[in-house]
Amino acid sequence: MDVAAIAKEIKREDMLQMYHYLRLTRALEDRVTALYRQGRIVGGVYTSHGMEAIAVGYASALERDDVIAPYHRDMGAFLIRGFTTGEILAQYLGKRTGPTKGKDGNVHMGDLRRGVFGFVSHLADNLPVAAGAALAFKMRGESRVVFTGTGDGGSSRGDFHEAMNFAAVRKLPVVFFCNNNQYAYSTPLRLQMAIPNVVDRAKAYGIPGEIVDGNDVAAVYLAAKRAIAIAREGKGPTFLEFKTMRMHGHSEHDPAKYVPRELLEDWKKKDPILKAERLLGELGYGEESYFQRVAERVKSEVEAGVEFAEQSPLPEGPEMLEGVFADGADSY
Amino acid sequence: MDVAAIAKEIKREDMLQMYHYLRLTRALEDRVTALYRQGRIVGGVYTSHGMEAIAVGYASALERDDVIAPYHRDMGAFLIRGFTTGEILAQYLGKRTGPTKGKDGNVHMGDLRRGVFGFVSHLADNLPVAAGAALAFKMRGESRVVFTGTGDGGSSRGDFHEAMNFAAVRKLPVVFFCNNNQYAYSTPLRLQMAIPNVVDRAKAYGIPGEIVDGNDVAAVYLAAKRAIAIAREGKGPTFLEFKTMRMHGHSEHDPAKYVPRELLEDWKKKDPILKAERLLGELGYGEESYFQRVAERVKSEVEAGVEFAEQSPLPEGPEMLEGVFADGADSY
Amino acid sequence: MVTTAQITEEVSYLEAISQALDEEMARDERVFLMGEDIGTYGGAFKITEGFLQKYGEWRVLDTPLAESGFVGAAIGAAMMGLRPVVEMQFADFISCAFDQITEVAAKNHYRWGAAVPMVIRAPFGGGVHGGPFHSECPEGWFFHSPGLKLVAPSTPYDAKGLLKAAIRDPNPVIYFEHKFLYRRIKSALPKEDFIVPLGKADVKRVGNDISVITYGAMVHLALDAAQALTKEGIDLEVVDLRTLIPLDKETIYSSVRKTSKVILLHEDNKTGGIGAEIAALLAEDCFDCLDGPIVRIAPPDTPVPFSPPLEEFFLPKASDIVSAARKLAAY
Amino acid sequence: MVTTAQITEEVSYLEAISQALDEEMARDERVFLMGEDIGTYGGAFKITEGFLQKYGEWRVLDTPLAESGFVGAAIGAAMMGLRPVVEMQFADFISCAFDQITEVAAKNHYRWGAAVPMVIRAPFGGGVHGGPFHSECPEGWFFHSPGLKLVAPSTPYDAKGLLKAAIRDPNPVIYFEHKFLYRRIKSALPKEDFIVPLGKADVKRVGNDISVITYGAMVHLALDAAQALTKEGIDLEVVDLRTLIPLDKETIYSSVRKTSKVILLHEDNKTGGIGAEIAALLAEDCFDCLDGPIVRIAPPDTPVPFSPPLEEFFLPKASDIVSAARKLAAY
Ligand SMILES: Cc1ncc(C[n+]2csc(CCOP(=O)(O)OP(=O)(O)O)c2C)c(N)n1
Ligand SMILES: Cc1ncc(C[n+]2csc(CCOP(=O)(O)OP(=O)(O)O)c2C)c(N)n1
Ligand SMILES: [Mg+2]
Ligand SMILES: [Mg+2]
Repeated sequence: MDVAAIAKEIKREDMLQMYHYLRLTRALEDRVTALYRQGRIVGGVYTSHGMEAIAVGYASALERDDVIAPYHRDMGAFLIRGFTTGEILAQYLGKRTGPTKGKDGNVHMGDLRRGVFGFVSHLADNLPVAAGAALAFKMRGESRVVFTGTGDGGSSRGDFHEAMNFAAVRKLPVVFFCNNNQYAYSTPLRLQMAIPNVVDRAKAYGIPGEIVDGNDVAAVYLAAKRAIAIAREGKGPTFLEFKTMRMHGHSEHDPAKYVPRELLEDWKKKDPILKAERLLGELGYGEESYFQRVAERVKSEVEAGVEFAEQSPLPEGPEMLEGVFADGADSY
Repeated sequence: MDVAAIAKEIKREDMLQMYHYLRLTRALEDRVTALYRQGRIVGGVYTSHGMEAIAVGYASALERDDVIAPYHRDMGAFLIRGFTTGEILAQYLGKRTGPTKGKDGNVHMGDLRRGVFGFVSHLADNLPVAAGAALAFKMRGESRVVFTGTGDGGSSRGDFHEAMNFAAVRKLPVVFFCNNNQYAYSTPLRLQMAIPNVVDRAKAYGIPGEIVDGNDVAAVYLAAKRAIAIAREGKGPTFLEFKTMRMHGHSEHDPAKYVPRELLEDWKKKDPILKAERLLGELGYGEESYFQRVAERVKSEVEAGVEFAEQSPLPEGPEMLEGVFADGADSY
Repeated sequence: MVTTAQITEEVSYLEAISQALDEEMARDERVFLMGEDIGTYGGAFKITEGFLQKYGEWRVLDTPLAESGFVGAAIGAAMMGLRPVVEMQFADFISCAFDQITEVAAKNHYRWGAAVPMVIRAPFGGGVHGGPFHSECPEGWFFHSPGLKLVAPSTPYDAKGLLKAAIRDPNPVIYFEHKFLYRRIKSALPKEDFIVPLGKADVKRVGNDISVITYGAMVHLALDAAQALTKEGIDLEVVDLRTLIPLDKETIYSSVRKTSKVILLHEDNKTGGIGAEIAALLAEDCFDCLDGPIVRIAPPDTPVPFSPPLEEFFLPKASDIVSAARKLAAY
Repeated sequence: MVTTAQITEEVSYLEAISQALDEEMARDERVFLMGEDIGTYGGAFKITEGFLQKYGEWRVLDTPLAESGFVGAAIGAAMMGLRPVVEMQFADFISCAFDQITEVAAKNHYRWGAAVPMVIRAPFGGGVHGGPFHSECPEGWFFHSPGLKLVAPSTPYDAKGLLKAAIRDPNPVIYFEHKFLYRRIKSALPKEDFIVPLGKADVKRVGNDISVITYGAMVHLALDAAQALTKEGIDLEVVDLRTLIPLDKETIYSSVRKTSKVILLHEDNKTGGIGAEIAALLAEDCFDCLDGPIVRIAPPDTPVPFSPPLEEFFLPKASDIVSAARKLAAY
């Protein structure tokens, strides 16, 4: 896609804001990784390093009352929905001030008031749930949309199939994506599926599919916009395959020796932040000094978060007894 | 397909034998239905009425040491594998002489020694199991094949997805079929899937698919032969969609008022036995008097079965305690 | 039990369920139904007959054959403010949705605070020659899954009142309706709106000698046994749990404190069944008031067999309760 | 426990599991492994490290991310004469294969006579800050599913011997291996082939006053508590169930007949846990020999919380056993 077209289709402020969130995601996750290496994080760390453009792109394309049921490398989506760096770091540190109050860890956070569903470890489990949220919107005649997805690995699960099929039959306003980062933990695509592209799965449901450069935030944003528009018009789900590469190990303890180094070298050149900076330059929206300013801004945002999280109290033991049952039901 | 080609590709005795099994299936199931109406059957009755060509065709195309993991309207497969009418009727009457000794009912029978897996009610559950049997054959370098399937309804289940995908990735010697009889219980295809043909699901796994006239026993047989050959050559699974129509209710208690009468009238003309007789006539293999002789033969086979079953003892209560655990493991 | 003046004509257990659904759908437009064949066909047991015509295909949603998918969808819809009531065609198929129920629905509120107000209707139980896949009592699994509420009515009154309460509850509730009772029991119901609150057991027969603690179809077996034992002067108290989670310990304990002897009766397999939990609670909390061993009556640890003599042997019988009661009385 | 002269160097619980797999694969070519990331990566916990190189990609099969699919495939392969050992990456994900395990594997032999000789390895349990989805103890569900055998070793010796026995058993066996123990306990093992037969509990500490009946990681907690209580003159007997199904009632009963007092201890949620069943068995079969209430120590009915203070509060502690034992001793 050429720069002129992008200039026409994406507002300057949106482009700049996406760049901000790319940098913020990177800075936050890098900081989490550093804390992990220092042994200060409780539990595992799964990052979106090198894949930040996906969540940043799609979450930017949604309206405020649309709903996100994120997958496990969608940090950008939380940030865009207003989860602060402090809250998120508190979550990683098991603090009471995290979105789950210490009940759950890392990316397993959600908040109905901000329209983000809590991630469920069991991969693809949130896809039927997302379809159900879309069903509610359709039944009530609201023009809201749900965005959800899974990894290449998660696309092998039965719930993926049941969700996509149900959404297709009822033409629900939901967009499914796949973050195809070439690996499920250590398992390469060839041991996961016998198709060249995950998007081929969409044919089983009769829904449109599209392959998108997952490292190009503008491409992600525009593809998401198109799919969201289709959904909002009542024309049903779309499946977007975001091609990308997992640049870190599966989680931060994993050196990922099973990934060929050349593959990583190749993809390093396609880093989403580099790409975005190139694009911003071409659009005339910003250059090196601007990028530096953003880098500094997000750095201080992250450091403020670290301070907040570290100063936050841990929960007290008996708090774990609370909340098994609800007294009343909010909704979004 | 023209008659000359069929004459070349299907042996006369095979054609005649398939005709025999079509008639036997029909006669047996009609008798079960009659017994059901008289209140003499224990539990429900699901028939393959009008769809007999599918099981008869595919089971005839298999070799003796291939394995069948049938779906719930595959009576012909049991008969071809040597389940006698007596055993089968004993199963429907809950007798000790049925294949499950009264532990389970109706089509929920199986026998490892005869290479037929017991049907599991939970639809599509047997698909991963079938893939696993094929995995065993592949691992041991045996040239055996597994044949399994489900209904249009069952194709919506997650296990369908997981089984097909796994079999495709490992190029397992298994053939999957779908009996597309237009309805899952009362649910028409349009509420089950947003694709014109169930075979479109095969595209999600990268395996070849074919649409076959499920009421034409020769077509079923030849398609099955092709798919089996592919599997046996180590080239992996195939998906066959057998188009047909459920001519009775979902089970014999169901008047199926939700099915348009014209649809049934249309399909009645395509009855698999009529079709087979027309073909036999064209092939010069038999005519009316021969058909009558077969009808009489299968009738007496069925009546002998009824007598056997009725004279068989019911199990004694305490027998229900036996068999939860195995002492040793046979295999096929 | 029925304390109101306004009484309808006799209503079956099945009709009571149907009425509860109908009234809740009329009362609250957020309530909708999902499941296989519940629309045009009216459900395998005809509980939702006529609902499609009345409420339309978006409130009576025939789904593809995909239990995990539609239970998951119910969770999502519930979080968005709707009140889904999902039907399992048979309780047995709930295994296909197990992951969504235990990992998503049950843990959602605990993990991140979003309530999941939904009901799963599960027609369960044997005695209908359904065999291993159409007779199961799956409540034991979910009894051990924190975050779910479980209900299992034994009468039309409870069936109606508990379903309404379940629909109004902000949590995921599994509603076990016993297939054997559908058309076999009837009673008159109040005309006006009523609920039976979750978490309250009901003493279906007051007695002094032995407490039989049970639920579902077995309640009627216990009442039969109690009847039979009157001539022997053994006076059974029959406690119908009605709600399995949260368990009404108070009613259980006060019955046992009175009688000092207990029979735990259920149709679900014995090992790891709900009777085990109640025995454990009593053996810890009411140890001093027990005057005899805690007796469990439940089927052996096998699938539900198909053939009538096998199934009869499998299921608890009134005579089992009678002989256990005699022994306990003599203890 | 180890009675042989030939002893290896100290082996961790994790290495014991690894050895069992390796030896069984070498001994019996029908044995093969399936699971996510068990090949190239050697498994999330590195139990099968090096196996791919040694046995090739058809005996160490990396699967797609599809638990129901590969458990189902294991069932089919088992029926065809192979001996699959399936790895859940975490026991928590077993919910995704629940239907295949309970409806197909467990009921197959009962329904139509085909044995399903397979093992599912399930790394379970908390104490590792895994949170609600990486710390579960799912054994309670399967304890209530007739047709399955369940195993949960607490030592390297049992881990190795039970896994070998499980692989050689003609039934579906779920093997619960406790993540917390993987690298935390070591012991010397016999050099020659040995098994620990399924169905036999083991008295890990002989004592006279109170029986603590437990399994898995909690065995070590019980031993710690026993140690602490010696100075108070309270003598705990620690019974390690090792096999959960079939349950070794004989060993349980004979311990309780000796001590007359019981603590049931497990890490799985309290309500409907295995402790409930044992309490019920004792309250029925050993009622007369009980000299005090049957005490259960188990986590409350919540998911496993993530944050360290919350998880610590959730998990049973040695001090819980100590105080329960004191009370019981004084009873
Ligand atoms: C049902 C289930 N099985 C196993 C796991 C363990 N697990 C966590 S992430 C992962 C790999 C996921 O791969 P993919 O879906 O491609 O996402 P990626 O991590 O590559 O972004 C696995 C196997 C899980 N979370 N859920
Ligand atoms: C998992 C599961 N859910 C529900 C059912 C109940 N049920 C039995 S057959 C059937 C319809 C099956 O439709 P289809 O697969 O098209 O096969 P058909 O009966 O039309 O041949 C249903 C819903 C079941 N057996 N399994
Ligand atoms: Mg991936
Ligand atoms: Mg059909």
